[in-house]
Amino acid sequence: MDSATLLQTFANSIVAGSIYAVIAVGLAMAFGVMKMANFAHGEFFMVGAYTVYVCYGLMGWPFPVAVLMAIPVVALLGVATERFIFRPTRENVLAGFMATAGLALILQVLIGQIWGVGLMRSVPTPYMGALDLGGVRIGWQRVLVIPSAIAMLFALWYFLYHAKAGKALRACAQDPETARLQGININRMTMLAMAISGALAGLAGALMAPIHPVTPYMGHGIILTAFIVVVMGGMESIAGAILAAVLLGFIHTFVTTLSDAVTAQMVGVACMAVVLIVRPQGLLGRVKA
Amino acid sequence: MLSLKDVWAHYGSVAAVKGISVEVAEAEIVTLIGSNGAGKTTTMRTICGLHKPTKGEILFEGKRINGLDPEKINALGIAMVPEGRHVFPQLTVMENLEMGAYLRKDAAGIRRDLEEMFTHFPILKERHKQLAGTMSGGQQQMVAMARALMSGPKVLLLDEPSLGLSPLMTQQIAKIIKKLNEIGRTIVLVEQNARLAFLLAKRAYVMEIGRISMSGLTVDLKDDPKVRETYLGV
Amino acid sequence: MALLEIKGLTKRFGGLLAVNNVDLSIERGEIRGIIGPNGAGKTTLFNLVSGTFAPTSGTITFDGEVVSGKKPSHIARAGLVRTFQRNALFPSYTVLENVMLSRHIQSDETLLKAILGTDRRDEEMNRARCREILAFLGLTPYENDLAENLAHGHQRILGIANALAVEPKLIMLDEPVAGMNPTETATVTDHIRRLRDEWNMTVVLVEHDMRTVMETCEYISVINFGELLTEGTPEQVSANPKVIEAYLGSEELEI
Amino acid sequence: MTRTNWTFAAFLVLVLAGACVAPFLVKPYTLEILIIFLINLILVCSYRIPAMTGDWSLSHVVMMGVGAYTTALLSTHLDLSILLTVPLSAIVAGILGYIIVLPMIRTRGFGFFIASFAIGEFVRLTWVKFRDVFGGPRGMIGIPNGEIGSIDLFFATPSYFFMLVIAFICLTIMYRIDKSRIGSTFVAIYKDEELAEAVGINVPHYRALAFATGTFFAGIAGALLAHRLGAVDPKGFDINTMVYLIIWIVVGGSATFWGPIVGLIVVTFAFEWTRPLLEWRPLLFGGLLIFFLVFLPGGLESLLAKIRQRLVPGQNDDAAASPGTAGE
Repeated sequence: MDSATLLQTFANSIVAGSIYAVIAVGLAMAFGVMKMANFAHGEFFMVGAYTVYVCYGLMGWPFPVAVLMAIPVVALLGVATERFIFRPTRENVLAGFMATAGLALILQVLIGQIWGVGLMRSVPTPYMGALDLGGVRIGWQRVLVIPSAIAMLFALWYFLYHAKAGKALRACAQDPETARLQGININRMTMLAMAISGALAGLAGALMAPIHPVTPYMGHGIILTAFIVVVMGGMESIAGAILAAVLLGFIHTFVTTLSDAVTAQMVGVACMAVVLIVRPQGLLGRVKA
Repeated sequence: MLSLKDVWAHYGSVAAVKGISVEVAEAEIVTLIGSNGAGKTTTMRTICGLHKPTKGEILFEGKRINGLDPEKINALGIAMVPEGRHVFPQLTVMENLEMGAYLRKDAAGIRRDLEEMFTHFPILKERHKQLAGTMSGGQQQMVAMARALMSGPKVLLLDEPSLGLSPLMTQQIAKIIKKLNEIGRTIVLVEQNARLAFLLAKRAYVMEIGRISMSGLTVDLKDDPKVRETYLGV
Repeated sequence: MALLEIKGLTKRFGGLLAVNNVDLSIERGEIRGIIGPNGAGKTTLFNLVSGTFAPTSGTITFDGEVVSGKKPSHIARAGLVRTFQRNALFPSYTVLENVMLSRHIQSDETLLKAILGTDRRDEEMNRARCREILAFLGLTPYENDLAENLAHGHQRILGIANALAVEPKLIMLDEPVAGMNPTETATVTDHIRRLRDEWNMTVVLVEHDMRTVMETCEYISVINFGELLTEGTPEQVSANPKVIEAYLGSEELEI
Repeated sequence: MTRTNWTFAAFLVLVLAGACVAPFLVKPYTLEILIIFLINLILVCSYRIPAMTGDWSLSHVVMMGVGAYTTALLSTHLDLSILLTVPLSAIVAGILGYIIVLPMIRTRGFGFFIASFAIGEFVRLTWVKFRDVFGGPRGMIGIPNGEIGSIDLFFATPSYFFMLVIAFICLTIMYRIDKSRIGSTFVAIYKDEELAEAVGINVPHYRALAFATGTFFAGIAGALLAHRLGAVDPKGFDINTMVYLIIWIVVGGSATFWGPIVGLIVVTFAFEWTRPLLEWRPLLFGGLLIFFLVFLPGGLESLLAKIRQRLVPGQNDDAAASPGTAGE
């Protein structure tokens, strides 16, 4: 690998890692608060991308507005999922997870039937041109992903560590029963967690819409990646998810460059399997006493 | 102020509390003692709403509270320090205290109460940035008590505050409980350490396998051989 | 050599020393009580001996074999079987089926035998033995009832029956009379004594309820703060000021 | 024999008789569906074996694929007879199942589910990756339909009877396992793992055994499918197919041997009946999955049990070994 390719791959890894982080953090948060494992998280991402496709691609709104539109749309979807799937199956992680597999099917069909199946919906690139770093060229659209992801993660961190509701959310994740004793309403918290989780997935999808083929089935690849990241990081650990996302971003991108995409996927899956076997609680996860 | 009337509580088909009646007056410490498995903790969980009673009535300031969710009961003015403390381990001491005041909106009042907590528990001021999970058992007990007090409760429920603590730490916690009562707090204390409970409380209820076997003033119960028997079996 | 020999047993959870350097020696045919106040480390000790936890250090020798760090199923096969504090039973099976299931290691089963249907040849013998166990514990009238429909007291006795089905040399009972009324408690203590007297079993009783322990055991070990506080006969133990302090709190406590 | 046993035997004879005359009464298209149904029958019943211990996996369809690919390789390269490819594929799937479950055994419940997803994906991706051996993303074609003596299984009717015989044998064996001591041991592990360990049951060993037995039969289903379709490709064994397998089990329930079968029958009917809905169909089945998990977590069999209980008071239904109860 020559130095130009190395730099290029390095840059691509960071882009991939940022987007994985945003997706996985949402998944980890929902799991952390009330053990909500969302199989349709990839479809949430897809809905975010379609929001941009519809608002920006079809209706011609400004791109940033279209991206921001993904927040209420997918957050609402998250809230509905909590209310109608996760809450009735709260006692059982597996049942909720399987039920959201049903939700994934529903969303794929709905979106596919309304905006077309099988066609790759291409969203016109809003920001043309590329950033040139001594021979390494990264499209502005990709460059944009990095600060956006950092901004989102920072906003989430600020919310969790400085807002009262964010602290309550963490309290819920650590000890739901005791949280109730402090007057914290668990149902409201789980709803909030799913809203944030959805908003993050939606934003990630919205940002990726111009650089990723938009299809009803684009969630498939995402969900596997997201679970690999979350399991490697330690299911409930947000910091772990970010660390694992960056790691996997590098692994995926480098293996893809050196070999091919299938091998990259296999290596990713193998990494997750190794972590599950050697350290089932994940890289930054804690063992519960 | 708080009264339990013929309260029953079950786990599945097993009755853990079998029709107990308890009265708590304002500004007093009432203790519930008895050996492990007597139903003390279940009683506490039933009062604060974590466990729903199957029969009977729980009145707080004349209002029925049985069946309400714990967050509602907390809002009415009953705060609980659960058995085993249950601090939020990954939250700092300060954040734990903030969670205690979760439902309060009066910023000034919260600040005043926070200062009061720091005078009762000076160590918490010193360590307010530390993660609660990394503190010692006795310090965690203080965090849990201060957290409960931060909601400005009318009644404080303390479940086994001396559990697993060294005698020295137990004594320190006991002093704080006494002080809290002296400034007018109403406290329901569940203890396995009978001598500690007798020292603190004016009145006591002795529980045995889900029932109240004895009750009265602690000065009378203190030397009753029957109390000793429930504990030591001789 | 004693049947169960525990030396320097220590278990640390993070910074917490749950069990600290405990030595215990239990002879064949003994009924031994292990007591201590809530949170003293009894349950951890119990879980170490039964193999649920691996000790941080120290050894457990049972019947000449070092079993510390072995899996619970291995220890059960060696002849040391435990019961549970909770009502552990196989729900949606009858009482007799529960005991038959627990007799798993006494039965001869392979996948091939299962498919050919010859794995039930020893069934009649097993069934007869299980009925014997149920009769011994007075559960015969309920043998066809579903386990989860039994009264609490009977569920706890079924827990003992399930353990006996393994044909243990030593049975460790974890709070066998928890939540029982005095009549039921008396029945269970009677069963425990007969287990030793008639079936020559060694019994270890972990209890917080002093009365039961005092009435049933000849020798008692007291645990407090994860350490062995004292050992002795019921009279010695109940008169020991250190034990009284552990249970009732310190006399010197001043506020 | 008791009276219920006689009723059951009579019912079984009736079903078998029906199955024997069916190919002469139905349309060719329906016969094809019946053939696939028989294959799915083996698959859905095999899923229940590890589920008896509480292990729900997401790799079962991939293990079926292992059987299918083994058959594809054996019959195209070595030209082996269908009577050899089917058992050999089952053995390969069984052994591979035993190997992959060993690392997974450390996880339980949801962790097991996700771990099986990852390991299954790994196996599936090897087919995509190694083009020379497995044909890459387009898979392998030209798998013979098989012959027995001079009977060509290309024709639907003999193929149907062949599948019927294999399915009957497999279901009989699985039924016997279900009713055997080992079956009870599996369920004991699910009901109370801690107690099972305490009475001397080597839990990891039995979980691995259950898993490998399940993948063995999944391998048979895969081998039959490969012969019938004449082609295999990695997409056919992906997570989407897996979700349908889960729908069968969730709709039927998994507490008894019959639950998954009921689920398969009902969903197959629903699937054929809703054919006019075309691409909208997955929406319906997604909704069905959610509906059952939320409102009827024990599946249809729990409903039947409830009805039976109402009609015959005093009888107790089995506690459903459904995802609604399989905890961590």
